[in-house]
Amino acid sequence: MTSGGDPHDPHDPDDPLGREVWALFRALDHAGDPPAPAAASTWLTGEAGREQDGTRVRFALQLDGRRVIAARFRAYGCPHTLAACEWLARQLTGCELDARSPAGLARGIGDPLEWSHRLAIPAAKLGCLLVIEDALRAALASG
Amino acid sequence: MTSGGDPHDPHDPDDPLGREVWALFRALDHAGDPPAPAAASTWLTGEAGREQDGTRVRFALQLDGRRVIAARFRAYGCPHTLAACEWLARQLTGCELDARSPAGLARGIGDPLEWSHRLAIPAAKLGCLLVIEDALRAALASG
Amino acid sequence: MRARAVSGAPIYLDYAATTPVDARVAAAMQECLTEQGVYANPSSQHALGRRAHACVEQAREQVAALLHCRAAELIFTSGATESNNLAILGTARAAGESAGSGRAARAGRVPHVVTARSEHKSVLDPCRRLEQEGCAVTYLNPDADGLIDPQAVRAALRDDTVLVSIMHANNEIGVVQDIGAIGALCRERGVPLHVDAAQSAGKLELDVARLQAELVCVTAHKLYGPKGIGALYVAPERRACLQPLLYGGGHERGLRAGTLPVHQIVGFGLACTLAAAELALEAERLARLRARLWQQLSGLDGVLLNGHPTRRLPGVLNVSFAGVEGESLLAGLPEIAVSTGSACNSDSDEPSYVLRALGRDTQLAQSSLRFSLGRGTREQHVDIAAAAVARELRRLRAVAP
Amino acid sequence: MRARAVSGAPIYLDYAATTPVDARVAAAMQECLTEQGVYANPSSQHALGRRAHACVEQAREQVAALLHCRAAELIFTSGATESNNLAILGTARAAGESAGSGRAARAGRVPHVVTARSEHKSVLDPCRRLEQEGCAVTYLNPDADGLIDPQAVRAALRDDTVLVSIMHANNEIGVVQDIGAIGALCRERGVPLHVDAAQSAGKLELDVARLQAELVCVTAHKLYGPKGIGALYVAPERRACLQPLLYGGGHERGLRAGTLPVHQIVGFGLACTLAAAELALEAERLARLRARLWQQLSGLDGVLLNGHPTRRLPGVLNVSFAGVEGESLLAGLPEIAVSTGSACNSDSDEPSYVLRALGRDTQLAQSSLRFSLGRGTREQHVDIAAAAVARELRRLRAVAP
Ligand SMILES: Cc1ncc(COP(=O)(O)O)c(C=O)c1O
Ligand SMILES: Cc1ncc(COP(=O)(O)O)c(C=O)c1O
Repeated sequence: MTSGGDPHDPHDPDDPLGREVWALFRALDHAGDPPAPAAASTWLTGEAGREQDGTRVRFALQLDGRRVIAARFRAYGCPHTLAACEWLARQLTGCELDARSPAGLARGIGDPLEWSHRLAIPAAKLGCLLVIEDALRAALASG
Repeated sequence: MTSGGDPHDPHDPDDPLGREVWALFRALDHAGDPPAPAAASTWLTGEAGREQDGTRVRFALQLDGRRVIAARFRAYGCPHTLAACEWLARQLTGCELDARSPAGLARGIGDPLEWSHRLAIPAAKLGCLLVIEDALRAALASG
Repeated sequence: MRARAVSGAPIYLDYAATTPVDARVAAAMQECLTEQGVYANPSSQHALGRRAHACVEQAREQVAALLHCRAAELIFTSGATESNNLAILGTARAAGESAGSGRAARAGRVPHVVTARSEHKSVLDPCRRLEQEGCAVTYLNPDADGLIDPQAVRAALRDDTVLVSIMHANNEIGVVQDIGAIGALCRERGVPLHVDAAQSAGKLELDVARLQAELVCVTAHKLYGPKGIGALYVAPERRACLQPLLYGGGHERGLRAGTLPVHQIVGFGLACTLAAAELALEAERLARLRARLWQQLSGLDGVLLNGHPTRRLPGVLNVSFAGVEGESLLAGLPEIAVSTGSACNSDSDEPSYVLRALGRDTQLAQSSLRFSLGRGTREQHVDIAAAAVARELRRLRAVAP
Repeated sequence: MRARAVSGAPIYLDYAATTPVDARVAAAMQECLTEQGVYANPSSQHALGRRAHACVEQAREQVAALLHCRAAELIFTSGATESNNLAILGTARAAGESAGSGRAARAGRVPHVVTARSEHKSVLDPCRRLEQEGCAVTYLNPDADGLIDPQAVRAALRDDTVLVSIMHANNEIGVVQDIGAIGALCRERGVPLHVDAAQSAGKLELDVARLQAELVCVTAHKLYGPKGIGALYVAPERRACLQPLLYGGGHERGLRAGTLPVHQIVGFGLACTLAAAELALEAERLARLRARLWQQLSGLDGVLLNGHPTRRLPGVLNVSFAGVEGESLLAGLPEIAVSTGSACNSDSDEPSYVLRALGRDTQLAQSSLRFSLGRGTREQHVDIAAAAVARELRRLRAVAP
């Protein structure tokens, strides 16, 4: 009766995480700090949340004009939070920031509600996504 | 898992009736009426109980002086009642009635409490045995 | 198929007391038990727990399909006794509590429940308990055929009636009530109807919408599933109006706490699917066997059918015998396994309260036998049973004064 | 023995949530299910029913032997949740009712219950329900090791205390209370003690007399028996002081209605016998494995043991991890099946209330893992688990801000 597949891609179809969140959570390729301090000046960083509340996110974006040319994050949080950070870092890279959007988020990235739909993240987790948004806004505001 | 033995002696060890009551209930050799009316004068008969109360017993004893030379019964009642009637009919046959005993029951037959011990009849059934005793007393009183 | 008595075991004609578990069901249950199976706790968040949870939810769908309701409307319980208690105590106590701070209380009103004297003990005993708690209960009398007149239900309804509880099919006599009619008039008056469908589920077509019932209970062990698992259908609007019996952990929408017994639930679910698939043909087959049995028994003297001749479960035949004592009759029939009244209340030696409610006298109530036929029953079994009864009737009547 | 994760299924280290059923137990259960088995209703008076009844009574003896009580003192229930509810609601409601017409009522007294904040939900939730019904409940705080000071119990007792409910072994942290001492001082004051022994039965020696308890609950599915069956030990003098939860049919001395699930009870009984036979050796083996696991985990940074280091169940290890989030830690360990807190209360995402009661901060409470080892656990499993945790701690901490 038991099965479960390869432990190297052990996504369980019953897993509420969903395959995409799972894959992102396993990858976290964009986790880490911006490279050498030499280039620090071109990186915008922002942070939000607290460990004791369950979620803390730091985002760093490297801009070339209005274009995001690199993104890095650090996060303490649930798998959905980590996966959403990784997904956003991927999406943001190469994007043009939206001048018309009040917070200046990138075009096509959308808002937390859209992220949750896009990644099939349950509504109960929207609070975590709001923390990510806050960190992103803080980063952009720091520019 | 199932067992249960021969249906021609299908006594079940878990049966609350017990083997002896069961065997008597199956036999009922002494059930019936006294033989031909010709001999009727030598038979004493007595009855007690009502169907609607669950037990009705009729006993007939044929006496030779103080000696019981034959016994017959008819009964409506639970298996314990029928078995006890059969047992008493067997016991009484050949017995000497006890002149000292107020009710004149036979020596060695004892009372309902003793019958219940002897046949492993549960205390809850004592009422049925009292009906049998009443029928026996009625028979002797009719003499 | 169980062979006849000669091989040892008696012929089982007590399917209304409980059924054997279908071999396919037993196999499915087995797969949820051991280390190789889906043994985890369905509340656990890891992969094994999620798999167990998925099995539970699949089974919930299967049970829902039998009742024609949605899976989310079912609460798993330990059986129909618990389901009946939850429906009855849960509704009346919740109503009593909300009334305690409301209009009814100020008007000095206590919750009122309507049921019938011929209900199962697991309905009647909670009702008696409610009376001790200060509720009012009306016990309707069935007619001589065992039927409850829907108009009698209507007449019993009061402004403070919080629940009507009428069973679908009776466990002792097999009579089937006109629940649709009762449900319709309860709806009219806005009173919820609880239906004990323990005996009818899997035997008759069941549809909570057609029954017009807000609460319906079923149990697995009457339909070739395991003992100790059942369900209560709770219409969505009734969910907030039920006080739980068991607290602790929020399982089953907060209405029934306790680790979900996966193997039991999986067995229940499969048993429902199998019963639904075989229902129509099996009902016809059993009705034929029952008719064959009745034909033989009715040829004997002093044999009376209990309950309505046609509005009944296909497999149940309840018969009273004039002039013989019930316990002796049963003891004289070791080759068959039948009940005098419901097995569920045979702990007491009182004559069947259901037959008394139908107006049978003590002697006839006490000398009744319930033959309940099921999947293992064949013509030869019925013939052996009828012959055995004829033999023992003869013997016992010959002995009677 | 379950092979390691490579073969697919995760390594099961969640034996405190539930256990697989012992293969011998599963076989015994199977024999009570189908047409060839002991499937009848134990309430039925015919031979098949009597055989089922005999199986139930044999199993009752087996459970009684594990608790060192008499068979007649056990009530079968659907599990520890029901047993806890029966003990707590049943005692307090009965006391409230008898007080209603007695001295306590005239003095304006309501029943008072003493329990602890670290109890299982199936104890705490009935207690909260009692508060809604007007009872008073004192919730004792465990110390930082999870222990309840018997003197704190003594101090909490009042003239109107009708019950003390303290668990034997905690399901989340495995800490074992000094029930003997608590029981002794309850006896002194004439207050009955209820003990939730769901986690300790079959793992620790259990003796109702030594515990000095009047009520003790156990459940089969924590000791390699089936889910959905448990028992409540009721001291003879308490029998009259319990209000039933379920009414209908007079089963179990009138304290618990419902058809007895023979296969479940037979499985429970055999599981108790097997657990007793293997208890001493298995406890030693598990303690060794647990020590091996702790030795590896404690070598990592920021790893804290929850609960008393020695007064604990042999197979349970609860550990908090600084600087990692619990849900991510669990998700990162697909090769093992462990719990964050009890599976029974993992439906909520709140950090474990038990660890909070011990004084752990939210982060540490939230990032705890409970490893519970059992019969299938081998050294290699423990080593894989420790290595996986080390790997994931490293990964998640590297990602944290
Ligand atoms: C009509 C009816 N209701 C309720 C029950 C009780 O069901 P359970 O044995 O599942 O508690 C039974 C049989 O036992 C029954 O026949
Ligand atoms: C300590 C404790 N008490 C009670 C229970 C509830 O037991 P059951 O699942 O049998 O209802 C559990 C586990 O589920 C437990 O660990």
